[in-house]
Amino acid sequence: MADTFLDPLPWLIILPLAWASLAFLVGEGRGGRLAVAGLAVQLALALILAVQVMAQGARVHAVGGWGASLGIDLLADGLSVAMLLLTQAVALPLAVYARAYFSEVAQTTFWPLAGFLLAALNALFLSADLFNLYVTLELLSLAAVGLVAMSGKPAQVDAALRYLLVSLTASGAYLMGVALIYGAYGTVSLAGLAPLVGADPPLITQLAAGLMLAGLLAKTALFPFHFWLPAAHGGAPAPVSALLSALVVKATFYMVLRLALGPFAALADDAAPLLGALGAAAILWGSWRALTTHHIKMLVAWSTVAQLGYLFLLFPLLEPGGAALRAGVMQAFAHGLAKAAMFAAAGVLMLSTGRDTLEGLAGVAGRVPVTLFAFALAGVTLMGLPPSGGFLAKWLLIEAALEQGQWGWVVVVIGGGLLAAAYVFKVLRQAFLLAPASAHFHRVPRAMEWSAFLLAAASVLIGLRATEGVALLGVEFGP
Amino acid sequence: MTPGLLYALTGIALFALGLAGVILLRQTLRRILAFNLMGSGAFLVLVGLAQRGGVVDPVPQAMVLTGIVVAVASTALALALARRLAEDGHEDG
Amino acid sequence: MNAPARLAVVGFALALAGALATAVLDLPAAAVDLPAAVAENLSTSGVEHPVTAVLLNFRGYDTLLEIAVLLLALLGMLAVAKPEAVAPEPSAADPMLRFLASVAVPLMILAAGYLLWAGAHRPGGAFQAGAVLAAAAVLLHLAGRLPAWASPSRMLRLGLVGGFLIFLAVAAALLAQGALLRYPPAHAGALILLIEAGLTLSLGLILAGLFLVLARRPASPRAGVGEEGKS
Amino acid sequence: MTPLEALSALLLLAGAAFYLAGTVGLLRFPDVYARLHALTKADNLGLGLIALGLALQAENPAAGLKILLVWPLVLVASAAVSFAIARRAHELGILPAGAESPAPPAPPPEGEARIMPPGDRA
Amino acid sequence: MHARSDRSPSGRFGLRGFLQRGALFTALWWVLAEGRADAWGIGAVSVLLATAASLALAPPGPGRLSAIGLLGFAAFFLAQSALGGIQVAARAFRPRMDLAPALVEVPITLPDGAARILLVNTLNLLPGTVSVGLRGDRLCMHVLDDRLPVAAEVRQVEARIARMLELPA
Amino acid sequence: MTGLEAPLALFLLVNLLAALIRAARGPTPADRMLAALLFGTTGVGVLLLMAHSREAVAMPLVDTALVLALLAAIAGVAFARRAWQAAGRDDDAA
Amino acid sequence: MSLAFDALLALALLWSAWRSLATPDLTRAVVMFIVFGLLMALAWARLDAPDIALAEAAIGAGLTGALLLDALGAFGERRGGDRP
Repeated sequence: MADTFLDPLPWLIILPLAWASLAFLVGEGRGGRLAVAGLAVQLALALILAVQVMAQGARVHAVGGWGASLGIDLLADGLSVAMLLLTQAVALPLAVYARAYFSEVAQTTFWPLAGFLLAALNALFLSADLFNLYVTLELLSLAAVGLVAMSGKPAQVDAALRYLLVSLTASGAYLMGVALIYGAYGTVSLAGLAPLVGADPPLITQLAAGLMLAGLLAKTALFPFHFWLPAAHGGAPAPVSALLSALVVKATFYMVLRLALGPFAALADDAAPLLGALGAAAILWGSWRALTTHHIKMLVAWSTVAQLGYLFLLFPLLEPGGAALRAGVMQAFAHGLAKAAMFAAAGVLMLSTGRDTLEGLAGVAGRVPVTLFAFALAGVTLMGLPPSGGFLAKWLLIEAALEQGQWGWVVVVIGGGLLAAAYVFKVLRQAFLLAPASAHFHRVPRAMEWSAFLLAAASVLIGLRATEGVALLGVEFGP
Repeated sequence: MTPGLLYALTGIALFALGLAGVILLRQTLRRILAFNLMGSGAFLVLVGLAQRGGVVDPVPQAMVLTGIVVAVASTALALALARRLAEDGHEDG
Repeated sequence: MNAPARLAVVGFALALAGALATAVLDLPAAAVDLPAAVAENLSTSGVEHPVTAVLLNFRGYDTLLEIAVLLLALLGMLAVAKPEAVAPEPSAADPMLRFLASVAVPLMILAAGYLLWAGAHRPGGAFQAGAVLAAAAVLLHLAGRLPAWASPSRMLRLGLVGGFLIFLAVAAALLAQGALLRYPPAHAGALILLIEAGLTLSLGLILAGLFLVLARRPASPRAGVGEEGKS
Repeated sequence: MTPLEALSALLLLAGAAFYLAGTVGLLRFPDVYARLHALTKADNLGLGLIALGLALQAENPAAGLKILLVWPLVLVASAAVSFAIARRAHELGILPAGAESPAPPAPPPEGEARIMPPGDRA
Repeated sequence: MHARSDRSPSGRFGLRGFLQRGALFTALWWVLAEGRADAWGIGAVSVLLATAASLALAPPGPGRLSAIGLLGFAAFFLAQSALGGIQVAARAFRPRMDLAPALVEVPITLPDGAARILLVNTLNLLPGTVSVGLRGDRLCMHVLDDRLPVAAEVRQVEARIARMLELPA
Repeated sequence: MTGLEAPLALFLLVNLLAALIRAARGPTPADRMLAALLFGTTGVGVLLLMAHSREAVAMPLVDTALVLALLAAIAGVAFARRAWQAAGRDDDAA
Repeated sequence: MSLAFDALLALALLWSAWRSLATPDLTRAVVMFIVFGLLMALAWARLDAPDIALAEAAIGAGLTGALLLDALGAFGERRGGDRP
């Protein structure tokens, strides 16, 4: 790089940290503008970084100039850049949405917390150091917990406390894994560890990897660790639910993937059938619960439990350069955009009807058609209909399963898609019913409707720009 | 046995104790204590295992300092949430 | 939770501990020798004490994020703190405690300054100094000399994030040197001292805030009204 | 062993003996107030002697004074804390062992005195 | 330490108080830094802050501290606290503990404020007494042995404190 | 160094633990609070002795003892002023 | 000699940790936890980690202890309010 000062990579971490703390400093009223401006710049930076990485290949930024293992490395390869792009792409429309959604007072707590959350995500996606990942993980958890609790309603505080305790226990397990790894190898750098661990890791490494995996799965809310998610995601304010479901749970999935591709590659094969089976169980159970719930946001939250299952289907099919990895990342991307759109839309629907149940939706189609269209588009992605990103993800997954002759996964993917169709149509059908005479609707700011629509549209359209996405993922994985 | 190894083993026991506690106990305050024990166990393993040869290693020591601060922050937040619930009459300890 | 499940959890914990202990015993020496690397680079790190060098130079990025973690905990607590709760009556403290505070608090300030200074070449540093400052604030509060926080004013907010912003600004400015937080060896000592001084103050305030925000609850009729309070 | 070292050793041993006395007192004394006596007097004296013994060995005067400085700090802290404990115990109506009547010479003001059930007596 | 009589807590402090406290904290800093010369940069700031905090928390009153009284008090205190330790140790080790614990109340004559607090603190560390509460002009104490002349001892400590603070006893 | 430091540190640790048993057993909450006092005196003593039995970290451990001496009171004070009033009721039956 | 010290300290750590989880009364649990924190400070000193010992002494003795005890008071008030 000619000019390191303009290197987008470190700025993706510095910028959100800066606007988050400034938003706290300025207090009421101005945090939102700072956030939207910062996020716009971040999106541009992420795009520049993506172009650079596609052109020049994966890149390492040695913090402090020391390099691993003494210092900490930041790594931008195809996978991390894809996740960074997703983060900024989801966050910017949601920021516009949140400015309209929250009162001034609520915004004074929301922006600092959201800023630190996004900084934690960016730092996590760029980190190439086990202990640094732990710190970013804690940053992420505390920000998420604060956001869940911010309304101060007892149910929310209770959900936040459960979430925090699960999260802390999970971090504890992860930290123990890091401690064992440091004891065994004397380094926590991913690049440094990969050659040291080798093909036949000793017992201590297996235990460490097991502890870390268990902790990360609990944070990802993979079945059967999903118990905390519906309450935390379903009850939070809509922009918060959207951030959590679209991005936060993906962060720990990303870490599992990163570790499975990196230092613990030798162990990934052993864990893969289990992860796949849990993923399948998550798809079926989550979809079923989404189908049977009566609350809009609970439906969307249970749908997250189900959609997370797809991500873990990639592990039994994982092979270098194979379709499964692309499928997983595409699923993360498509689901992130779609789920953000869906929660945003659900927020609009609830504001408009003043109720949080499916029954209350009757007649809403005529009032907020743009939002309902957004909800439907996001549903298209979740169901996996062409030409959406969700379709591409599922198609790649089926392709990988067929290639390897693992037919079982194909059934799960298609079954999950049918169940998703059922719960999405349940919402739409209700919305097109005639409104009862007693119903009265509230006006909803345009900005909220259109930002939800933008997210939903993006989740469908990325299916059309798949070539670029695949090219980005083709960039060699480090370390 | 070097002190490092001894304390690492102690850390393992503390971690297991804390983990069982977090899962089994019902009172929030008790679970916060248990989580702190887990953390302390991991810290002891981090430093003790690294120094099992008797050589002082500043890197895990610095990590533990970071970890302690993170643990205090988490504990305070958890207590704040639990107290908010208690004030609203939804939780007991 | 029923008895078999409890037993299973206990059994699992015991098995885990046993497996970990087995794995830890007879572990060969680690392949990477970081202590040697730290010692080798200590002279260019700007400080003489290895732990401080790791904390603020080699792995300074961790520390930067960790301050953010602390800030976040405080933000979360402020978000859920009840607005209507009022601070306990400060006048109801007993004179013995006031005496303890008036003796101990100046000494704590002195000790914090000492720890900050010591960090450059021996154990100590911003964390410990900040923690001692926070303890001083807690003691003042318990002695009724410092009210609990209703909501932080602009000045207080500046104090809370000031240290973090200084750290962040230095990190960003050093990008011009080629990497995030890459100190030029000639100025490393001064920059680290600047960061540590800022952090001491901010950490002290944040850690104190963790207590003072929590302490916001209505004074109970019995709390703090000792015999002395009436004399 | 130089005379200074001998003196230092003597002080250390004496200090340890007072710590032992404090512990024995804590275990044997009949009530919370008497146990406070054991802690605030015997242990504090033990610490003072040990600090003095170690200060004699210090490399320079400032380092020696620093070790000695620990002692007054502990004194102030333990005086304040023991007062806090004793006062609280008194307020909660905990009686000294052997005191038959629940009334100390002047009972605390209304609402402060709470008489404990007999099982609570030490 | 730096206890003063604050019979008229005015809040203002003169140069004299500032210099006294400043000198005290400078000496303490020197001890903390173990006499190292390169510590005075941060040292100066810390001493200033500590002095300011000290003056704010315990404003010096018009009363003066008698140097001879202070020395005398320190010697008295050291001797008595050694005696206190020995007394407790003797009782703890004796096979049949010969205790006659009781709560007693004695009137005190020292003025309200720092002098009384110093008295309570001192009595806590002296033989046979632990202060339990202070109410009006009466001090409630727990004594290990009520056959000892407690009231006389309190008188003696009061006199010492009064001499040190140059108060009318 | 008189060679007594390490054995005496062990001796004080035994003392501390024996005394802690009393603090843990009660019977009154005040007895438990004695733990705070114990660390102010015995814990600091152990640290000072350890400082002199380990040359490498001698003065830093004196610093630690100093900090502990300054801060051990806080837990005791917090106990008396904040925790005890409620706890007294629960403990009284014990 | 030092092995005996370490072994005793390790046992004490485990004992206080166990008591802080297993004792039926919350107050006792918190006090045992504070004891645990202070014993940890001694353990760090034994591990030649005075930086951590300092932090543990300051945070364990000062801050966490005060936080937990304060919370205990808050919970206790509620509990106390429920029964006469």
